[in-house]
Amino acid sequence: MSVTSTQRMLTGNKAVAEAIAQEMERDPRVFVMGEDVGRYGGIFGATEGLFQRFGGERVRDTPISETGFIGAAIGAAAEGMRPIGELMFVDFFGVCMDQIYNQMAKIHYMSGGNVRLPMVLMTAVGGGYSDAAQHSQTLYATFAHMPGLKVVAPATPYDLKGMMTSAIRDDNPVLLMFHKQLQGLGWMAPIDASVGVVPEEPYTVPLGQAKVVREGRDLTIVGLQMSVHWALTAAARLADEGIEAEVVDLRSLVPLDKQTVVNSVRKTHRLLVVDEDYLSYGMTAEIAAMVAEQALYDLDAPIRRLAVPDVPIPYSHNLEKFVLPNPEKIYKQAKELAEQ
Amino acid sequence: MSVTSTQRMLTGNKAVAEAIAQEMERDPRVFVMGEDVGRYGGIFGATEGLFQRFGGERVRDTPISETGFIGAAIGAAAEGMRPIGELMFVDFFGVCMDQIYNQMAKIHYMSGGNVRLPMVLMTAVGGGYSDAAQHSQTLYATFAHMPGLKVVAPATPYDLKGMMTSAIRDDNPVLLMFHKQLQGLGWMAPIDASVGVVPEEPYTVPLGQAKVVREGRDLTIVGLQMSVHWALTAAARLADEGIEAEVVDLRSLVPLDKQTVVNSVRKTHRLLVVDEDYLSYGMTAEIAAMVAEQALYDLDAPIRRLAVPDVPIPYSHNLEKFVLPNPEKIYKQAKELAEQ
Amino acid sequence: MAVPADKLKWMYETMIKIRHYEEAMVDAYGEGKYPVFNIGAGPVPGEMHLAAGQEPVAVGVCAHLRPDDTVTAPHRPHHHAIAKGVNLQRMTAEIFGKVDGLGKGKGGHMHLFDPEVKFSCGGIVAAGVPHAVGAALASTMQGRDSVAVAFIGEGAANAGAFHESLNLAALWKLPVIVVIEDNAYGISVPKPASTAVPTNEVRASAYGIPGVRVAGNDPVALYQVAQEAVDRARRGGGPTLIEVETDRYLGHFQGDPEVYRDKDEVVHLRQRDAIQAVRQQMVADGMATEEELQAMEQRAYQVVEEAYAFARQSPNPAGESALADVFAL
Amino acid sequence: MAVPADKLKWMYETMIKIRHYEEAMVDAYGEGKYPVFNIGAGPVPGEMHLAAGQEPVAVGVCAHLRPDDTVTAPHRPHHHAIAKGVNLQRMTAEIFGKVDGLGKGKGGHMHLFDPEVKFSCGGIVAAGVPHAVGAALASTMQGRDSVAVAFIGEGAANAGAFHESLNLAALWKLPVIVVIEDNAYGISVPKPASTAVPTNEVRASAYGIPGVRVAGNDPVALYQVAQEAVDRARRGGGPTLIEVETDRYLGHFQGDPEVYRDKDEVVHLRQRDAIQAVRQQMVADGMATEEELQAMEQRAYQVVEEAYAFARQSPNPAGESALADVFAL
Ligand SMILES: Cc1ncc(C[n+]2csc(CCOP(=O)(O)OP(=O)(O)O)c2C)c(N)n1
Ligand SMILES: Cc1ncc(C[n+]2csc(CCOP(=O)(O)OP(=O)(O)O)c2C)c(N)n1
Ligand SMILES: [Mg+2]
Ligand SMILES: [Mg+2]
Repeated sequence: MSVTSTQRMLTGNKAVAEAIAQEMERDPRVFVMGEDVGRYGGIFGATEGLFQRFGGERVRDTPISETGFIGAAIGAAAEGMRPIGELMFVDFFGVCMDQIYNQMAKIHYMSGGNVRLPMVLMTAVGGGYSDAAQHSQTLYATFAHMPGLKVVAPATPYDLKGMMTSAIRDDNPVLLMFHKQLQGLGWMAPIDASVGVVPEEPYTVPLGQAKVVREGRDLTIVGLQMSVHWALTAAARLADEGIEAEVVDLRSLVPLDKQTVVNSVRKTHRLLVVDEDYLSYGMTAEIAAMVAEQALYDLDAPIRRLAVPDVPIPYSHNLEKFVLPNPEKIYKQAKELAEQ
Repeated sequence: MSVTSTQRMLTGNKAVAEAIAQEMERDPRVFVMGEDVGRYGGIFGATEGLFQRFGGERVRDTPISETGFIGAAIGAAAEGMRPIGELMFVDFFGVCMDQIYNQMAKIHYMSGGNVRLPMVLMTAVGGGYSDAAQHSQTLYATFAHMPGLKVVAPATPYDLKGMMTSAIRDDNPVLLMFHKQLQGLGWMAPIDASVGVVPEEPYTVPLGQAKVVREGRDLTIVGLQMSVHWALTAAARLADEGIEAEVVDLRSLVPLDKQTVVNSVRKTHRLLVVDEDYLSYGMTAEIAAMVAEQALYDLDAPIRRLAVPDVPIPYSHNLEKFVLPNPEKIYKQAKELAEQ
Repeated sequence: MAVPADKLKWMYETMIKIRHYEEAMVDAYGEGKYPVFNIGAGPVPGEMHLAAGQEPVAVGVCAHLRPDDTVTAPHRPHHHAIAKGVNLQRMTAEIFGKVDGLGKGKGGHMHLFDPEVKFSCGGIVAAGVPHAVGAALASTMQGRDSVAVAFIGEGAANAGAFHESLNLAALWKLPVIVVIEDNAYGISVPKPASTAVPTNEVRASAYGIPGVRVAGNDPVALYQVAQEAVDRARRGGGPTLIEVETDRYLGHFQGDPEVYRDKDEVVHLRQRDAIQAVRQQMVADGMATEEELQAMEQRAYQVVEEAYAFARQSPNPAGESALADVFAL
Repeated sequence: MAVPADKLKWMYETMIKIRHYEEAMVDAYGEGKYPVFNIGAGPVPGEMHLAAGQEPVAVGVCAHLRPDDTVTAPHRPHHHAIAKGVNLQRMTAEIFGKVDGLGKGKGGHMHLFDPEVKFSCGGIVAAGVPHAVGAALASTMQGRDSVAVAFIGEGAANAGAFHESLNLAALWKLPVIVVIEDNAYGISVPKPASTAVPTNEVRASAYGIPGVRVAGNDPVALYQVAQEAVDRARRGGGPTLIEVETDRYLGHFQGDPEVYRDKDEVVHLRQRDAIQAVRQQMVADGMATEEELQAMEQRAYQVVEEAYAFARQSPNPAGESALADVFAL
């Protein structure tokens, strides 16, 4: 993508906040609730500037009562509002999973479609900065496993804004995960991927479409959020050695765009799935199983999976590095796979 | 298995209760907490007779405070007790998942192995009797996805007793799921599989070993709890038509006995995975992916998965029947697969 | 006794309707389940939590509510639904799992949603309380004066969701009324074995809001207490916590062996049956003649019978329809 | 002032130790993180919640505790850990992510476990309260007289786990003391924006247990209140809820821009610094000479310095060791 100097660059967090601001401007039913979303602007900056612009009625700091305020968002959505709740870290889901999963995700179905819950739950995911076992998870598959929620995880500022806009306008509950490292915050290690071109005018990016972010013929690497960026780094190195990896950014876990993945595998005949979530019973398993069902005979080698090896995220830098995927590990797996 | 008249037959619930009683007898540190586990004997009979025998100190009815009492079990386990908590229906996990997942499952790891939590959380899973979206799930993969917990789901009275005994004696937190239909309760449709031979003396069945419950050469069917019994019914019908299905009862999700599954697939070259949990990002995906990694070239046909098709469990009999696997559906899939 | 005649008549007729509904459900639920009780069999499968005896709670509060006020109810929801004016035919069809049900047969008895009168309920203890808070928040943000009532059992007052919701409602001074139905048990567990205080209205002080206890399963006393609470909420005066002593005549669910209580207990409870008491009072006060009362009873019975008839004749949903309604299009 | 001299000296020395520990941590944490603050860099990466200013809470309570009493602490745990007697060298090594750490580098600053003195903490708000209840239950069932103390912030008193735990503790009359550290903020949210009542000790009445508020960040007043609570718990008299007004001198975590409070606020708070007040009091009362005090200070500093030195020299764990300790063998 060539970037001219007239294009506007935003960090991930500003892209999210801009989407929310524009939708709040456009639709008085949209409002935000969560811990420290007000004056603080959200621990991960997702509500930066909103309190100053819209005031405390529509940008509400809450008590540390996730069941209470996410449940309240559900109640408000059922009455015609379009709330956005923030669960500060996805790791806190366990104190409010009943509201997320038994209520938010199921009420539409249980009501036979009579009740709509147009709401967004946004939450921060991801590790890599030694925040340890209770603050570093992605838990992608935990939410994707249970039906009734759209679950999306954009990897670029452009997609963050566009998918947040889509999520707010969607009549279904959407869980939007933003990755801490992709928010472009002043206090995280700066990475290029956390800044990107974001048009000022509102736009939508559909929920449920994967994207080929790099074309290649030798193998397919499927990932989400950080693993896409790691894969791109690995792919650049592989290219130097003559191996052309195709990289697919899933963007959305539910709905899952199987076709884009299958098409890519049909072209490259080799598949590596990379995930920052736990390995077993996770996203890598679903993608691998789906391909083994739909494109088994197109495979020229066994599918490979690279993810956190079924341990809680450890604190120490060395330990965390050992368990998280990274470009180096992807490169190694991809190279072996391509040469298999 | 031939049953002589001298063998003792027990229902699933009595097998569980007997294991607990014998361990309470043997070890004063063992005690039980949960809603209605006292005089009532547990809604699914897992604590039948225990209150009468051991009294209210060791068989404690609790308030409807799952976070409170499961958290208290953790605190007590850390101080040398060996608590058994009951979460009445697995569907209620969302009100206490933080204690289950961020605490119970992770404390041993976060403490570098210095704190042990020898405790069991038992819970009822499964549908098929119109208890609808909030009382009919199995959620196998939800718990199996996140590291730090042993997750087991026995399918026979024999295994229920033996695996409960192992779970109580294990120094790790174990989530033991019993299936409502396999408890042999007076108020559920009676099924043969809910009654079985159970020796009176205490014995253990290891956690983490799958079992080939029927040998066959033409395809492998892998399942858990009810899906094993459905598969056996389907296998009998297939046998009438000359198709010999091998049926593998996983028994344990974590640790997962990959070898038994892979060995079976190496023998039969065809795999059907059946699950009463949701399809996507579930157990069927993990088994399929694992086989696609480890035994891809042994497969003579694409792997098939049969599970709840990503909808909440509906109430009405017709609807629930449509979404749950059953012997008929397994028969159909297996037959197609064998003839593929 | 300051209940206006039309209200009291409405309360009486509604209580009759509820009682008849629940008694008819005992029979309907029992169909096809015996001789050996099988919970999954018959025209009404699954769990069944009935509210016979608890009618006063529903009518004493709902007498003050408008269609635009919200009610969230727990797993034992029929009395609230009826008192809130839920479409009885579609509700019954839902309980029978039929296509004309409120949820096309997907929800069932514990999951009834009637957005027309802003009623919902659910199977997870205390989970409806935050929904009521959210409804009240929406009402406030939309500049309406609708209120929201969350009904829960006394067992639910020990769940974390109760605490979080009351704090939030009080903090934001929202028009919420939480009504605790103290029927003395949470399934088999008697209140003193679950609750550290004898009565739950004292818990209001943890949120700086008014808390009131209504004893004796008395719809008239509750009517007055609820009036004040609803008026305060509508005026912007914030939440109220009410605990009502009430009586569960039947098991926790149908099929409950009730090993945890004496059979005499219910016989005793039935002696203070509020329906009979209100009837006698109305006659004594000359508020209604025997004929009028019989006409009301007749009407109530008929509405219930029609609802059951409607439910029975409605078709079963086609299996494939299970796949629809996961997402709104 | 009824604090025995040896206790007051212990409190003073421990407060000095804590303060020095936290101030040294400001520096250690800052190493390698600037010029552009990078949370993941340096010898102490990740979030860092320091307790400078909150020393009185830890020492006022822990002065009454024995090694066999249990303490559960929240995400801001150093002061409690130090006051409870956690192995400071291994604690510091853990915070530096080293092999000699309490958790071999797996836990980190928010997840410190020292079973020797029954200390634990965790990163999920209010999650430690039920653990304290369980520890107290174990103590009771084992026929011991150990007590359990759960420390939480005032923000945590709005979490469901708080309510469920207090009800359970009160119901079972367990030896639990819940101590709320009211430092006026939950991250950026001031207490009046999160809590429907001005002070949380009133919430004790929701559980029928004693509730006491200690104002002014005063370790001596707290000492007395805690004494009563611990004695009651040991005697089998059940739980107590204590809220202590205290002061957070630093940001919520290191790197907090603190946009939500006036810079003057902390300057003002520091004027009532309890450490200085206790020191002056001891001198005024002739309880300790200047030399003695300096010796105590010296000792405290040295212990802290040794802990940091130990942590720094301890090796980093090998990457593969991440795979161990998921399950006990
Ligand atoms: C979170 C949760 N825990 C447990 C249950 C199981 N359960 C259903 S009803 C009930 C008892 C409820 O008691 P109470 O609140 O007093 O209501 P009542 O049944 O007496 O009307 C229990 C424990 C549940 N549905 N949800
Ligand atoms: C369940 C949960 N929700 C939110 C958070 C994020 N969080 C960490 S500390 C904190 C504020 C805690 O405030 P308080 O209890 O007053 O303690 P303090 O930080 O003031 O010591 C929050 C919201 C968390 N860790 N856990
Ligand atoms: Mg009750
Ligand atoms: Mg605080």
